[in-house]
Amino acid sequence: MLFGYEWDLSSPLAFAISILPILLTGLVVTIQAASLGFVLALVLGLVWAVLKGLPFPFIAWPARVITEFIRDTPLLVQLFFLYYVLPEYGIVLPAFMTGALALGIQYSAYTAEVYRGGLEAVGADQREAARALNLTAGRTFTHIIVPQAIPRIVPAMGNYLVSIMKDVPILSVVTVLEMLNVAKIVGDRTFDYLIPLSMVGAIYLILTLIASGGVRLLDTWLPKQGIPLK
Amino acid sequence: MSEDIIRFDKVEKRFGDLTVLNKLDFSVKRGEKVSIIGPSGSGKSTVLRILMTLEGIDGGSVTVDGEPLWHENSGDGSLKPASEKHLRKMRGKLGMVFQHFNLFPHMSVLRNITEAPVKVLGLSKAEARQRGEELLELVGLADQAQKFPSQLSGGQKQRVGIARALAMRPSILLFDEPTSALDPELVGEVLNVIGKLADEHDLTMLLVTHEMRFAREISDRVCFFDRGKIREEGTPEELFTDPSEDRTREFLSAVLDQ
Amino acid sequence: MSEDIIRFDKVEKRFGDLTVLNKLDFSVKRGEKVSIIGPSGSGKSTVLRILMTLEGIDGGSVTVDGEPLWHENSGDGSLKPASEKHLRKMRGKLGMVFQHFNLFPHMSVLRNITEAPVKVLGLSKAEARQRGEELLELVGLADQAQKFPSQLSGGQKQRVGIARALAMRPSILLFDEPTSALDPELVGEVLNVIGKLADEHDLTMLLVTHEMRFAREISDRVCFFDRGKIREEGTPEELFTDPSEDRTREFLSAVLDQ
Amino acid sequence: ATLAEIQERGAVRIAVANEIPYGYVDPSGEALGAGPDVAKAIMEKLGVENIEWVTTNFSSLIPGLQADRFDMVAAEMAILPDRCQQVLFSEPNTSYGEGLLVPAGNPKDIHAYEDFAENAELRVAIMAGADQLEMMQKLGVDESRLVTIAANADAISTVSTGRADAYAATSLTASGLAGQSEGVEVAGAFTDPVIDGEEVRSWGGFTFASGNEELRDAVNDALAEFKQTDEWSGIVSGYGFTQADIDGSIARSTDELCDAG
Amino acid sequence: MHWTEYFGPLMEGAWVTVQLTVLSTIFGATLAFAAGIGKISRNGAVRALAITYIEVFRGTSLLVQLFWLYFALPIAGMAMGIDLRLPPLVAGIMALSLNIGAYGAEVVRGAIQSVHKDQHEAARALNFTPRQTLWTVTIPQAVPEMMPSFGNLAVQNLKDTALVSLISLGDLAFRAEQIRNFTQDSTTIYSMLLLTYFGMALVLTAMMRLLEIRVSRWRTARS
Ligand SMILES: Nc1ncnc2c1ncn2[C@@H]1O[C@H](COP(=O)(O)OP(=O)(O)OP(=O)(O)O)[C@@H](O)[C@H]1O
Ligand SMILES: Nc1ncnc2c1ncn2[C@@H]1O[C@H](COP(=O)(O)OP(=O)(O)OP(=O)(O)O)[C@@H](O)[C@H]1O
Ligand SMILES: [Mg+2]
Ligand SMILES: [Mg+2]
Repeated sequence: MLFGYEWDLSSPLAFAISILPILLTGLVVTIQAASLGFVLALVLGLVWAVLKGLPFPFIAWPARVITEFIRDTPLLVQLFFLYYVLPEYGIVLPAFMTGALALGIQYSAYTAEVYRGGLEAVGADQREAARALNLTAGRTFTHIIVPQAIPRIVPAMGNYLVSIMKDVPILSVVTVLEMLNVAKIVGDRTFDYLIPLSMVGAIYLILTLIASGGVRLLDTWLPKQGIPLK
Repeated sequence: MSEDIIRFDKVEKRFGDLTVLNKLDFSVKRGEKVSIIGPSGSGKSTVLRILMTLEGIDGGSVTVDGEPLWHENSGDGSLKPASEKHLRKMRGKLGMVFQHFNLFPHMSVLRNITEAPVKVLGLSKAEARQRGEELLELVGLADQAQKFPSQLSGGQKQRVGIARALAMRPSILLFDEPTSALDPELVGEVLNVIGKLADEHDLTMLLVTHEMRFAREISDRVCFFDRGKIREEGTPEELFTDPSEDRTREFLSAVLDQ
Repeated sequence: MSEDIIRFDKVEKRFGDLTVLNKLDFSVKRGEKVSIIGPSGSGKSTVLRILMTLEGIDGGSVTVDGEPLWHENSGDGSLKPASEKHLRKMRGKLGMVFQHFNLFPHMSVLRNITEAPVKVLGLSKAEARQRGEELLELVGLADQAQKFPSQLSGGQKQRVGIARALAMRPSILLFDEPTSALDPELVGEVLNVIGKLADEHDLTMLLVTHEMRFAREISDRVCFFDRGKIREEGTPEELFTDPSEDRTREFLSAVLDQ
Repeated sequence: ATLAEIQERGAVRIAVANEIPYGYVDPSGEALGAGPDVAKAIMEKLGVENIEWVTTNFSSLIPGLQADRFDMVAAEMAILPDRCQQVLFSEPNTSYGEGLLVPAGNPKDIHAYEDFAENAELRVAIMAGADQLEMMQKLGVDESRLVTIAANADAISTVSTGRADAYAATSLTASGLAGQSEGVEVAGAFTDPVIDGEEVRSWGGFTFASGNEELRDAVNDALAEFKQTDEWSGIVSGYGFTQADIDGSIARSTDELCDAG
Repeated sequence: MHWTEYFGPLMEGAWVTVQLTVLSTIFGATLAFAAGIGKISRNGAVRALAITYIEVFRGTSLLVQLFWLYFALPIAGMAMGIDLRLPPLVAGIMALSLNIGAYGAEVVRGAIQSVHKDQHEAARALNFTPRQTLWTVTIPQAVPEMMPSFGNLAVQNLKDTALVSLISLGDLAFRAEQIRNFTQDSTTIYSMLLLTYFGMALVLTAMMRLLEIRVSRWRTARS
């Protein structure tokens, strides 16, 4: 029994059906962790992108080193670091929060690049035209640059959302009861890992196929709205 | 002298080691239509870009409408580098039409034209809209207001570019090769619009172009640029039919041959 | 009749809705040098591409060297669509020189020429190398064997392209505007090589070109294509000096004017 | 591998789960603990010279045996009916009671497993795959208040940071962990849980893949002999097992334990 | 234990990580070529196989794949009467290779398709077979295109090796966990761990960059 659901070991099919609700409970946690991590990555990535683009080397340069460091070290180790080291300095976050934070930090290094690429893809000619029309720097950024950068950014961000979702199982090592951990516990108790783990794989496959389909749709839909992607 | 709306005094401009403008002296009178011709790399675009404050200068001074462009008077009577505020005020006197149109692809044609009047001049949406529609009428695109730039031909885009610049009611309009990115059959419609503006408005116009016949038709004066200096200038008659410099003759014969 | 090395019989070719070849009848005799001229989009390249089996056909039949090109005899005497094996056999009779040279950028000049003889004809490396060096001699590039395409001028590249095609010892050589991607000063060296080939070899040559003077010099016959059909053909004398069709005259006057 | 294969190779693969004092590997690679030390003596008797020690998560022990990743487990895994269906157990090597690891000072004043059933505010950590889960379930502790950790050593951080209010483990595990950190201690005045009318006591033995009765029997014979010696009682008491634990270890047979429940 | 004593076990683990990275990158690259070429094959069955492989391994989480190979596959094998009990090292290398191979396959396919159509036509006119065209004309030109992406994948792969510690393979992360379990000295041990991975990634990036330069020189070799 787990989360109040009993399992039925009478046949593989009955077992699979009986543990589906349990796995879906884990799926909810997976989706929550992915969403929270994604939002963090979006915000923190923007911060990095801005810092890296500042004309002050003593800010831009450390930002570059830090993002490179984040990018080159494993999520698993970053997660351990946050989970076990932060408390030594008095910061105790629940496992779920620590996990989402680790995801957010890891992926912020990637989203920072997406922002930078998206903003740089809006050519100098657009800035010059805005200058010639006497628009202020702030207005140029918010009304001319950002609206053109967003459609370039959105599909790439969508792909990272899918990636984050696939990295959530790593949070199981710090006791987050996401889908893989739930399947593993079911396995630990029934000594049957084949069915729960295969089901997790299948659910992931379905999710990511749908999500990548969505991103692809966006890729074709945006240009049709008169918003050029390149 | 007081009639000069634009004055370049010994203006220098360098890009790294390259000196692009070399102590350039150059002036334009109010209401004058001036064409700038010259070989590639001679600094023609740079002159316009300095006026539009897209590039700074490295020496000398530029005066627009009696006021220094890249400097402003500090309290004690001396000059100090222009503040953003001063630049914004000066930019209000100028409009620019770009070679590659530089329309905003995410805005409709009408919004391309009304955005700056609303946000910069503080016009109401209705006023800006009315002004925009009049201008679209002027450039012959009244029926294209709701389209997006990507749905227009090059010639149409450039006419929108002209309307957009005019919507800010500049006293000086700058054109940087407005037809050279167009297919040959689309050049005419844009030149027509520019010609009409030249005839009917007292706008000061500064036009960089390779369309010699057109330059001859509409200009009060033609300046031949070469290596960051004015090599020769004069009325179209003088310059095209009887250039005094060999360099000018050489350039004209190469260009008119094509 | 039996002398025809190439025969198009009522060949049709469509791209979607567009009919590019419209029941084309066309033939070339063994050893003949034929130039194809005509306006853009008239189907000139398509004829060559069908022969080189880069495009299929939608109707009619093409015969090369007495054998159907896009069909082969099935056991019971009827024709069936050509198999890859049949196409490979037929392709062995033809060579092609492309407008944009299409050299392999990652291979040296010599390897560009020897690769196919070794891999396809099964020549030994030494034989292929010898053949390659002879051909480089022929096109005047004996000293460039070890260079890479990116280190050559356009004219040199095209001469390598010709040597590469010749290395396969085709009986028919196809040229699709071999000089139109070249700077004017490089055209001559390529035309020289083609002219030399035409004079000294009994190769059948089919040449799409806009170089009228050259077509006139080397061709036994010139065909004027218009909208997927041969509008007029004849000896260069007849066609260039006294075309019978208005369309031909019009085209020639437009082209020769330039 | 079968006994014959092991003897021929002269090497056996034995797994531990990094639990002090039952079975663990110190950073130099030396296996220590009540299980490994006894296993070393037994293997010597069986004429097997080399032992390859494998460290793994507790919850990977049974799958690892089943997947033939090692021949034997020396983790003092408790002999439970469910497990007997999956793997073979030797006769008990040790027996041990329960304990609780709590933050220093025991701020929540916890003294028994039953406290978690009664006080809905408390969260208790257990290790993935360990028997305490079953105990908690039988005591009626709600699953939402269980924090499942992957390894024993994570308990210190989990408890001292307040991610859980206590860690439920055997008494020896709890005291071993308490010795490693200032931030935690063993809950004093601990009352052993009573489940199905009986005070909980666990019996730990060596574990083998099902089908490998031959090896199990050989180990059983050697173990029975070794348990008679002072060397054996020296080993287990050296790791903190009490006389009650030692006496308890011969009070039950594996057959009884497997059939119970 | 003094922190300098951590170096010994950490370096042992780092060596395992290096082996894992190198082996799985090599196997992964092989798989990437097979699947990338398979995906554009004319043979429908080959194409379907390649697409299935790519979608399954890109579409699921690496950790799920790893656990599946380690925990579930033996049980599946038992049900079928085959011995599929992979040692952790094999399971680890397999999971990593299969995963990176699926991502690499898209890179290979993209690079192959980026080779200009003119090149295929020239090859056709010279009567190369499709296979000869692939190996002598297309792939040599596609490889330099792939290199930057492969560099990123290799670093990704290095990071992913940390996951094998969860199936008790004694890699760098596993050794660090072992020491931490013993000493509870999280700050030191994890800082050392992060820095070691960072250093390894920098070396790997530098090596891939060198390889990239070599390979692109071979493309447009200037004698
Ligand atoms: N941002 C820049 N950085 C470096 N060099 C520049 C820059 N902008 C212009 N230049 C150089 O300055 C010189 C003058 O440029 P400018 O664009 O004014 O020439 P132009 O007369 O407009 O030529 P064209 O007819 O080709 O447009 C050229 O040599 C150009 O390469
Ligand atoms: N792959 C294709 N798909 C669609 N249309 C094509 C394709 N190839 C050629 N066409 C069309 O077929 C027509 C004939 O093309 P073709 O290349 O034979 O003309 P051409 O006589 O060689 O012209 P040019 O002098 O411009 O090379 C053109 O309208 C062209 O746009
Ligand atoms: Mg210019
Ligand atoms: Mg053509």
